[in-house]
Amino acid sequence: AQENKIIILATTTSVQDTGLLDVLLEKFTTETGYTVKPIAVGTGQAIKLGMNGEADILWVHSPDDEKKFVEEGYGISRTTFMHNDFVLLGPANDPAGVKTAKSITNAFKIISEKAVLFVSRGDQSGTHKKELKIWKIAERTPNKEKYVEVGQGMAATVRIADEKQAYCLADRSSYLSLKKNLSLTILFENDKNLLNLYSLIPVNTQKFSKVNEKGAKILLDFLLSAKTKEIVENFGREKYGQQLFFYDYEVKK
Amino acid sequence: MDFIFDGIKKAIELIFSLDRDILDILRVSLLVSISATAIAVLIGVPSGAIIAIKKFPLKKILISLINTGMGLPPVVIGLVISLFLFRNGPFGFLQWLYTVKGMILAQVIIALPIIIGLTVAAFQSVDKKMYLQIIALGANTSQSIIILLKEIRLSVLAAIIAGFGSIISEVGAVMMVGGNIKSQTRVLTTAIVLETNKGNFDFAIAIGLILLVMSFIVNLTLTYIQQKNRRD
Amino acid sequence: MDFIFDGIKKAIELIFSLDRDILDILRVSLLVSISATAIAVLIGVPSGAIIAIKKFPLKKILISLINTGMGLPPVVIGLVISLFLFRNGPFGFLQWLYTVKGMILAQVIIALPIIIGLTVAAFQSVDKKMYLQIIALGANTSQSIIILLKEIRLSVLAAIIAGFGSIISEVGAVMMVGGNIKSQTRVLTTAIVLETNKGNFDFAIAIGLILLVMSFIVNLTLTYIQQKNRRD
Amino acid sequence: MIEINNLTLNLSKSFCLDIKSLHIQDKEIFSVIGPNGAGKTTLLNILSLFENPETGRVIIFGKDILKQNDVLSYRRRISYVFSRPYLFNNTVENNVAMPLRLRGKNSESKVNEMLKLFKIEDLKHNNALKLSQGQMHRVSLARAFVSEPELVFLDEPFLSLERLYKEQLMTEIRKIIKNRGITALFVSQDQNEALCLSDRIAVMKEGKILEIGTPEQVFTSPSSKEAADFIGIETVAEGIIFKKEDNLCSVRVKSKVIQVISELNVNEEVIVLIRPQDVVVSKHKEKTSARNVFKAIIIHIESWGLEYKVRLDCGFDLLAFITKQSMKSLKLKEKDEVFISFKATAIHLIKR
Amino acid sequence: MIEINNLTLNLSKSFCLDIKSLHIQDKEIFSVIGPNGAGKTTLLNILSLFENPETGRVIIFGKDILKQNDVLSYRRRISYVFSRPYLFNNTVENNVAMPLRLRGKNSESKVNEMLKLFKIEDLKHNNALKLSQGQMHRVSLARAFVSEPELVFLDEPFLSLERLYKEQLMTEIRKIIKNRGITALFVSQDQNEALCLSDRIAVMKEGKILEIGTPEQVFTSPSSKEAADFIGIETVAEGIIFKKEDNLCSVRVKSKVIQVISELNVNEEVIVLIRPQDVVVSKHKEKTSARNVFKAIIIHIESWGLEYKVRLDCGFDLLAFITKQSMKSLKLKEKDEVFISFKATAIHLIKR
Ligand SMILES: Nc1ncnc2c1ncn2[C@@H]1O[C@H](COP(=O)(O)OP(=O)(O)OP(=O)(O)O)[C@@H](O)[C@H]1O
Ligand SMILES: Nc1ncnc2c1ncn2[C@@H]1O[C@H](COP(=O)(O)OP(=O)(O)OP(=O)(O)O)[C@@H](O)[C@H]1O
Ligand SMILES: [Mg+2]
Ligand SMILES: [Mg+2]
Repeated sequence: AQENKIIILATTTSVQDTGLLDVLLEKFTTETGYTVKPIAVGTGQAIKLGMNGEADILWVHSPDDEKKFVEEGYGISRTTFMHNDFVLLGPANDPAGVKTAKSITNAFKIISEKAVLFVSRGDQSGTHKKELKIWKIAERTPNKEKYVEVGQGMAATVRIADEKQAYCLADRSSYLSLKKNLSLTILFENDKNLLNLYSLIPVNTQKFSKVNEKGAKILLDFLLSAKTKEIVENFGREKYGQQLFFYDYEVKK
Repeated sequence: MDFIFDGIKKAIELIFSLDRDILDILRVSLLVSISATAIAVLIGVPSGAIIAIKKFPLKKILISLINTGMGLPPVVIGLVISLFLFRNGPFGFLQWLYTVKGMILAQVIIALPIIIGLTVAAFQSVDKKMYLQIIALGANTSQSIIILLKEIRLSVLAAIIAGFGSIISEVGAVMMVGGNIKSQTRVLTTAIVLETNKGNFDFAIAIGLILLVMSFIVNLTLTYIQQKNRRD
Repeated sequence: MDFIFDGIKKAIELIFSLDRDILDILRVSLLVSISATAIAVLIGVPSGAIIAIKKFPLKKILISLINTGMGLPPVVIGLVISLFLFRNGPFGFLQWLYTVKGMILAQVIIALPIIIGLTVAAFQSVDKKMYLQIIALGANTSQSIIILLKEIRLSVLAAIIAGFGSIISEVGAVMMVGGNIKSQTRVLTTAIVLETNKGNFDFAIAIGLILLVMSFIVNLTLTYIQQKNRRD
Repeated sequence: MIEINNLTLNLSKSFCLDIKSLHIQDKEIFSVIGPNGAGKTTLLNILSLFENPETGRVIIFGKDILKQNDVLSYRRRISYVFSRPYLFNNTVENNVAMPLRLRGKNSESKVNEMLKLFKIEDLKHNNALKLSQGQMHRVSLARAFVSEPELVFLDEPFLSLERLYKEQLMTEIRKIIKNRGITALFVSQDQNEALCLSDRIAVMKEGKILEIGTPEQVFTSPSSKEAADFIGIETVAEGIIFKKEDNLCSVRVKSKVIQVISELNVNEEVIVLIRPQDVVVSKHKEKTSARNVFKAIIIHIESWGLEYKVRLDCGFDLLAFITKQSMKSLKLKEKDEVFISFKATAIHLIKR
Repeated sequence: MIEINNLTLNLSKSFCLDIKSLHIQDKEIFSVIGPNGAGKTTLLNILSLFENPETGRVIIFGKDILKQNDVLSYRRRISYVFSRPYLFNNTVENNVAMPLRLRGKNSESKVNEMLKLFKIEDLKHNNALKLSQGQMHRVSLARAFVSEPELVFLDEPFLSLERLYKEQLMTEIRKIIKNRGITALFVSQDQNEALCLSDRIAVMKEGKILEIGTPEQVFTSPSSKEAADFIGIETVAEGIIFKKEDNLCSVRVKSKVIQVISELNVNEEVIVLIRPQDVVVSKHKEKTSARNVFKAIIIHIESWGLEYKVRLDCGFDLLAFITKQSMKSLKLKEKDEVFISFKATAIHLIKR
């Protein structure tokens, strides 16, 4: 049988929107001759594609879902290989006063108490899951009247928060790329609960015979290599003046 | 395949559960699509009639532009309308962004070229001699449009049906201008996108089915009006 | 507002830069939209004509269903087609998912109800007596369709223009079925969504403008064919 | 009422309308007759502003209609019956009421009057598109007269009507037009229709007007062979019915009395038509069933196609066609005194 | 060729077509005449399968057309000229060629032949929608005959044609139909057209057939007053031209010779039409310009509306209308011997 040269990568829009994916995949294709079809969709949808055997490998950022996915046998392994972080955005005048919060959980508590507008993605994405988790840790429920669930991607959510002069949680890379048209600023950052971890999960061939196991392995190897590390660590410096993603995987020499 | 059967099951469940969320979505959808269709028809049909009837320079170019408007990507319309309605945009003071009003505006703009373009074609298809007969009887412009409308009801209703179809199925612009805000501006199409993104394919199909049933009822009514008393 | 001027500037830059990415997008867009329109016309116009001409039971219901099809949300179509084309789905063996073929299929399905529905209306608007004259002259069904087509070219072209418009502007289904893969299945509309998501509004508008220009050229041609030799 | 001067319109390589001068009086019934493609319909289209002439002036209601702005109010003063009228997908009644509704002055009684006149009362509630040809034409005539226009253009209005009704209708329409003081421009290829209806007639061919005159002038002495060929020739005289017994009318024509079978009433003014074919010329007065026998003087003899056309004076001008053989055997020559006879049943009377 | 039995169709409250029996022979020219709304067009619509009757059998080409499946090949053997024909947005030439193209056998020469016959060669390249009424009608006639149908249905085909051409065309069409062996069903409200064209005539009114017969039968002895009123009455006799001098033809009718002005040629078979109005009855033979004087016996006298209808035998059957006054003064009664005369120019000949 002919070797399947096509790899389906199910990923999330946030990975695609920064442009990192394009850079990596171009390199991958020229090196290996494999064609990758990156399907950038919502986190939930990406995982669903994996659960149906419609993707060969996942690149997502929703740790709880990922663990469940691997536990249930849909994924072979889960490798958390890079991260960036989330930031809390809000109006520059910070009506709730979260700038001085001690932690992100504290900031969320303040938001809930001061009953300021908060815009949530509300789409079961990695970011949304993260937000829900923080609410949980903070032991608060958002103020119903002031909680706006938009059910859209990061860019739209930030945009709406900006228009409504509301608070919202966003990943840093999205914020940086949208920053030029925004009046919102970062009001809180750098908390351990704000880490945004990206993992790679090859889909289990045992469950789905049509999965391109070999291709997935090659792509996984490529993404977990020194070359990738270098690209990731340099990505975005030119455009945004800072590093967007931090590579965590210990590359073997 | 199973998704489709699951979808049907879920759709029935959803409707009979009288889930508040679903009811909200249905309410907003009906409000937006019916108002937008009504406004687009009230503006589009008379304009189309006048463009078809009157002679003026650059008429063909204008018709081409309108026809091009049928191919305006909703996302672009959504984007441009948003730019105008942004708080700092020229019409920010209206405070229409992320409201039902803004969504209706977007839908009207999307449906207008379709309704105008097809109405122009409908009026232009009228036998010239029928038109001459009408004005020979002493009709002024608006009277002749009304008389012609009765005679070509069939094609004008087709234009309206197509306009309604584009409105009810459109997602890009309402998503952008409305914001898909739960209980406020979430409509059937944006809910479908959301559920799809969440990976809830069966749920997405269920909402799709609800949309189709709603649109089928509207269309059945329009189609019966259209096909009634056909000239044959 | 500035976005719009920036968009225009950027659009001009983009086109003259002959950027590979943009050229790829243009190529795929043209390929998909023109093939889809052609296929939808070849299937839709004859079917519409036959539905309009023939008498059969439940004709009104069928027409209502077709009209409802004009309001099929592209996302639902995209989703359902994806479910069918998934490699584990019933038509997975075709390997059409995330390919241009799949996108054309989706577009054809979206445009068909519009083209069929409007063609039915166009043929039904024909004066019954003209049709009787044609068959009195000895035309068989396909001959009479061809003769009628010439006589009602104007409204059938309006149907085609509307179909093309829905195809060129559609994003939900191509996004889902095509996957918006760079250089392969990325088209103008999906690129606009991507750029909007990236916050590059000017870029999004620039691509939108390119799309409009392309669609204007196609429409100008179609409109001139439509308006040429009008019966007046 | 209508003054047309130097009107030209080039419609195609082969056809150019070119009317030097045509003046129609107020309250006149004017007919334009001519063969197919003569330009009759084109003329009406220009007068109702559906066609734009290249040059020319057309003065109607005192204004140059080609230059006026208020086309609507002009159109509301006229009615134009197309040769192929369009009816609307509605009842006959509503079709007829349409011009009134458009002018914002509906009147059921006027509509009913028209329905009656055109014998379509019974079809009142029928769909106008489901009528026979002739019925449709009646609806369109009713629709044209209901709005009480000042000026009507009629393009072949009687074409699809049955003969008997047509003859009756022409008299009725003439009456309406005259009573209401309407000016009418009537177009037909049928010279008999024109004769019955009109005060004056123009003969048109290939876009040009060949003849204009009263029916008498046009029918008895057409100035061109073309016109004569088209119209045929008859004796046309004016008279009045002064006595009537059992439908045998005595009609005074100038100094003579002729007897005619007719249903018209005493004291009606009439046009008397006598076909030259029906006039018998003899040398002596004889006893026949022909009730009209007069002494006459031959004024002029002229070869006319297969026969001779003999112009006689028998108190009024009269034409007779006589075969060459008869001519020879009777040895007729100009200034001869002869007897002419024609039957009371062979004469056609038209009410004025 | 056509056998219609018990055909009924209820079109509206006020109209129901009801034809008990109508048989049309192969190669016959059959006319249906009748007033507006008689159901003439409806009959043709049923025969061309555009209208579905409620009951009845219609056998054409040996099959019951109401039950056959192959409608297309039936339609390709017939031609139907609508009273309001539709032309297509194309040249006259292409319009005429259409039936041939549809049958896959285009022939330029056939098209040209038709264009010539209907005098529209000059309009060949004109757009058919930019023609005058009469020109359009000619195109539709050309289009009907070009495909060499076996059966033609003609609905008022001569309506908008100018008189002179119409008369000429009727003779031509009769010739074509007879030469090609076509069966023709012709519909008109004009009894003269029917008379000139047809072998047999049916008179229709209110959906029913009142009379069927040869022109002689129908025109001379209609069996109902209704039919008679509609058609008018004439003497119709068959004859043959056996001599011709200078257009004065001698026509033998039974044992008699009558003299007629006509352009027809020697040896042609003709129908002789004499209007009862034109026949002069006198007690003695007299010298007049009337060339036809015969001794006759009065067979029957009958009051006929305003006059008397007198049936005479002068070698052939002849009708005369005589005023009541003449009747009195001449003291006519049945079996009287009289002289009748009519002018050579007052007779109409139709070629068979
Ligand atoms: N729209 C047009 N474009 C070009 N030529 C035309 C147009 N309409 C009419 N004609 C030509 O002009 C001439 C006059 O046409 P018109 O209709 O005035 O004739 P008409 O006298 O009314 O004849 P008919 O008795 O047949 O109705 C004809 O030769 C016709 O072919
Ligand atoms: N589609 C229809 N539905 C209902 N009634 C109809 C329809 N078509 C015709 N009629 C009626 O049937 C009768 C016969 O119509 P038809 O057209 O056969 O008459 P016709 O003899 O051809 O008359 P004309 O000489 O006026 O053309 C008329 O009274 C007419 O009103
Ligand atoms: Mg005309
Ligand atoms: Mg008829």
